[in-house]
Amino acid sequence: MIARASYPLLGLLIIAAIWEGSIRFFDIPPFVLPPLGQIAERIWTGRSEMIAGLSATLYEAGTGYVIGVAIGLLLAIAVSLSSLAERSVMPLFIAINSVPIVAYVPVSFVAFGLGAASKIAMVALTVGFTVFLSAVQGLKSVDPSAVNLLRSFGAGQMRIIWMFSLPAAMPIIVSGLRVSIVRAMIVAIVAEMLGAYDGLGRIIYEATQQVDFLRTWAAIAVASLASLVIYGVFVWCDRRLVWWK
Amino acid sequence: MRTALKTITRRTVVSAVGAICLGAMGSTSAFALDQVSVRLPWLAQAQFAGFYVAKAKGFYESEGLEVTVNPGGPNINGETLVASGADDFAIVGTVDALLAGREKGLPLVAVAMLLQQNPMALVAHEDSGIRTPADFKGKTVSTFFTGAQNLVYAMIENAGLAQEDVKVVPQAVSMAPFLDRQVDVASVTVYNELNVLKAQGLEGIVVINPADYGVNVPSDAIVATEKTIAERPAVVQGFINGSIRGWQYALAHPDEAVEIVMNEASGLEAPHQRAMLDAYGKLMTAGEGTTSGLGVLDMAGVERARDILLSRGVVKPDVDLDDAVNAGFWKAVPSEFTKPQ
Amino acid sequence: MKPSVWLPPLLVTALFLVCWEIFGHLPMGRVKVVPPVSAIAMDIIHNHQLLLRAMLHTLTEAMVGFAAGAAFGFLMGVLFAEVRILERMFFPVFIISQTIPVVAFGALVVIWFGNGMLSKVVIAFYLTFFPVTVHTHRGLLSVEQQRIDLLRSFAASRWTLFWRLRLPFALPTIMTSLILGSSLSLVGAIVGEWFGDTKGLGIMLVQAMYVENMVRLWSIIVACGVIGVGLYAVLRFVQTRWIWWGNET
Amino acid sequence: MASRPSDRPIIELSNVSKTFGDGQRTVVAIENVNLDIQPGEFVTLIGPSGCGKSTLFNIVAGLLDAEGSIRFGGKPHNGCDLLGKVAFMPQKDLLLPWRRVIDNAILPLQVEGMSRRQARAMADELFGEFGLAGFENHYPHQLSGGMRQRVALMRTFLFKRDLMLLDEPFGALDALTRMMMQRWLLDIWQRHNRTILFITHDVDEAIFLGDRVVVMTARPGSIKINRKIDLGRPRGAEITTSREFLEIKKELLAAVEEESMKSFRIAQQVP
Repeated sequence: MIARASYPLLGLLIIAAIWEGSIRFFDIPPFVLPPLGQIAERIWTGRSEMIAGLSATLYEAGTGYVIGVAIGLLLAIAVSLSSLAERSVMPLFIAINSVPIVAYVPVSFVAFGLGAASKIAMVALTVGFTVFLSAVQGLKSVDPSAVNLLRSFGAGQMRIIWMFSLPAAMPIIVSGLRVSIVRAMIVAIVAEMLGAYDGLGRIIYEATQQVDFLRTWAAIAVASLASLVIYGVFVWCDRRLVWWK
Repeated sequence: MRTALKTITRRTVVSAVGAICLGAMGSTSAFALDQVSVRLPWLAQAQFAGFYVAKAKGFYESEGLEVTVNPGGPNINGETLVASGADDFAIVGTVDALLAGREKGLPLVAVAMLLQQNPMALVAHEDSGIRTPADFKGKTVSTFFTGAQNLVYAMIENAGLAQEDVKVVPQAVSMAPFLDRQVDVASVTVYNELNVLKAQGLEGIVVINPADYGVNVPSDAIVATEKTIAERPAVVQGFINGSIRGWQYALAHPDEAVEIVMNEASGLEAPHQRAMLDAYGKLMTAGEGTTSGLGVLDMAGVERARDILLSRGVVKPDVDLDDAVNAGFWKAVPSEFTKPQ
Repeated sequence: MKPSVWLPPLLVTALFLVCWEIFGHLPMGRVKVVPPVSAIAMDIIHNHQLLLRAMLHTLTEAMVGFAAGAAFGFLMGVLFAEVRILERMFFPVFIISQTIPVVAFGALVVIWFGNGMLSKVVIAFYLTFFPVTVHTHRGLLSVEQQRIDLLRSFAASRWTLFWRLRLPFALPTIMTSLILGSSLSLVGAIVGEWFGDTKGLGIMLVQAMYVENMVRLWSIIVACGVIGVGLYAVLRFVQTRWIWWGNET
Repeated sequence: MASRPSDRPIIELSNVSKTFGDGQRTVVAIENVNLDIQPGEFVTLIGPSGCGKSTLFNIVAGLLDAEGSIRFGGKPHNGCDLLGKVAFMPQKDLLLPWRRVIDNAILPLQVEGMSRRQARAMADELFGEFGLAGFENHYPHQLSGGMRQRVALMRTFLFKRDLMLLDEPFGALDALTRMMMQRWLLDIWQRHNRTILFITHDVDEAIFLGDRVVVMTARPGSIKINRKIDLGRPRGAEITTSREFLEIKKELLAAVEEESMKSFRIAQQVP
């Protein structure tokens, strides 16, 4: 375990060394690139604000994630029930999905206000589509002979999906879920930067505007640490979720 | 970083060439202009017409400068860019950003002040009965938490209310919460959001101006670094001369100015830009702007801003205004440029 | 093509637009979040030149960033697949890089990469390379050991092994990541324009937001969608035409 | 157990044909297949590869529609109503990797709506007989090929239907395992009194197992030979070297080879 962890640590150390080294070597002023120690210190002194911001962002990202996953999976199942339905709606969905999510953010503000709802909607939209597309792909790539076997047992479509297709598509769906996690955080933060009452994104925006560069860096560090931890937990769960691989 | 270094090298070469030409011909040469850049606090729009006009009309060129106008955006701030040397000048929206920047070690100095009155105002629906800050008690007020909140709190205090009496919430981007009456009082900039509300046909709104309630602070400072001021004072002077002259021209020829701005950016609507320019011009010519001239660094106004920030604990008591503000350049601007036409 | 192929999606899309139009005419609040399709269409027709220019600008940024990101992502994927120690050391760093909200680094990006095209390209690049790396890496390593052993029994060199076996096997997976990356590069270009620019869809988006022009916002969304669908269609065509074997492993 | 000609056939196919594709590119997979199977019979089906054996199976299993008449239990049927009436076992074991052995076996019972507990209780008794005692709670990837195949067979047996369709169930097994499995299958079949239609391309296997061997022609597939096997039961390994066995084998091999050559030649002509 120690040996396995030591390589990524070495990688991180190299990055940190480049960071600190370039500050000294190029004489970079702290408002361009602050030393890591100062960022850590700023996180600590601003911890109550950081925790409040983080919990607001986590709430938005988490709620949006859950809603998005539910909608994405349900839609994927509905679409995969009939090839006609799939052929009919896929082009439209792909068109809606190919609009960069940031383009919807202003609309979401006007529709849902500047509170959590607009961020939840944005996160749900991103996550929903990612999950939907990976689930459709996963459901499509299952072994048709196994579907036939279940049909020969007299199983209906819903039962086949529940008993076979969904578990069989799990590895692909899970990879969609994994990608969505980090994206949920980023979307929530970017949306907050454009307008919010709370959250890390709002801290980042305000600190940037008020030239409080350490506060900006601290909020960014907290955001990416948090996503990293959640991502790690998910990867850990993933090994248990798809245990038969 | 590389770009910054490159710029510095290029700049050195250019000024060296410039110096030689200057010596040879005794005047600024058209083909050896000093290259400088200015960073705006937002995207290109009529709010910055003066700079674009100065560039288009050759006012900078006649000062020996070739100016690049770099737009801002929702996620960058000019203070850092100027301090790092990526840009030479920036327009800084609020005095507290300037003072806060200095406190954080950014060597910024204000050399001119465009707005003699803060562009932020508060609006309320007429039927809400809210007329003055004293009526805010128990209401929800939304404002920009990028500095404007200090002015709102100052207004509340001046009205004899405690901070807890009013619910102040952040505001960004959209006036929808105000229109849908989720907030009772909202903040506007008189050159943009107020016009948006008017354009949407909203009638029956009350505009509450901070200046009418003892909160009268200037805004939109032109800043440069201490280094630029010390090493290239002529460039600073030239930039201010050109900019003020540009503004003078823009205010006198608003239609032409709007057209120049519209050429610089895509997706702008002329009527809105014209309204923006008109509103901005009024703030420029308010108070000292008319009596002393465009762009005046009214020290009394800066001190008022500092006092508000001090009382709110935003800046430390030892903040030194003399370091943060250098009025000398503006005073040297030819008076025919500063007089509003 | 047979009508059974294109008719259903056409009907569904038409139905969708009709519902939107009707919805757009319903009286809802003071600010019309969803204007009728017809109003959006009029705005697009009226401003088509403006939109086209912005689209071209944004598309160029996205494409350059995409190309750079795809190339870098592919190279890193190969490197990680071939050199285990690099994978172990730097793959986590790559993951970390993706958790950073790069939009927050406006000033840094401008200081490092200037005001021009480069800074937008860098953002598009930043968002693109990671999925390509992950998929390339995964695709290259997905080849069964038996196949590798077979080729090695023919005395294949590492290079032949890569070129004749691993790469062809990985291509479908890589293609999937390119489709993903193309839409991310578009996001990158749009967000990148917020770092001080005067042209492009990202700028128009912020401007429309600033003056609360909902119709214009939707016109820009449509324009973004057109680019997105176009990129998707091109890459899908490449995929079905030249990389027809297998799909995602 | 010999066939009982007095009973009604459990399934009767007359003039069953199946064509795939539409427009110009059509393939006739099987043409005018006539086949009756009596209750309790063990019928084996052999034919050259690509002759449409699997198509025929899918039709009988109800997975495909076809032209012609199919009577099941005396009543006319078209393909798809047969779903859930025939126990079908495809070539691959198709065990679900995320289900334990026992849960894989009871899959058809659960589909029928039986509770998991009840189904497990029913399956429990069979583990000894299927040589899987002690492996109830393993996952499929922990089993050998022969064991996986037995789980799949057990799953088919638990789906108690009058007719069982086995599609080359031992095709992927090594020769020794395969022989063990064949004898074991006969044993189980006799004890459970089921009707089996069994696809193979191994002539030995076909003769050893079947009451009757049906040989199909090259594509488009139809019935070439319908040969009754009058070897006594129970059959032991020694029977495969007996004179009667070898004679039948010679006859059937000739027929199968003729058809194989035909399909090979067809394939050679295609540019």
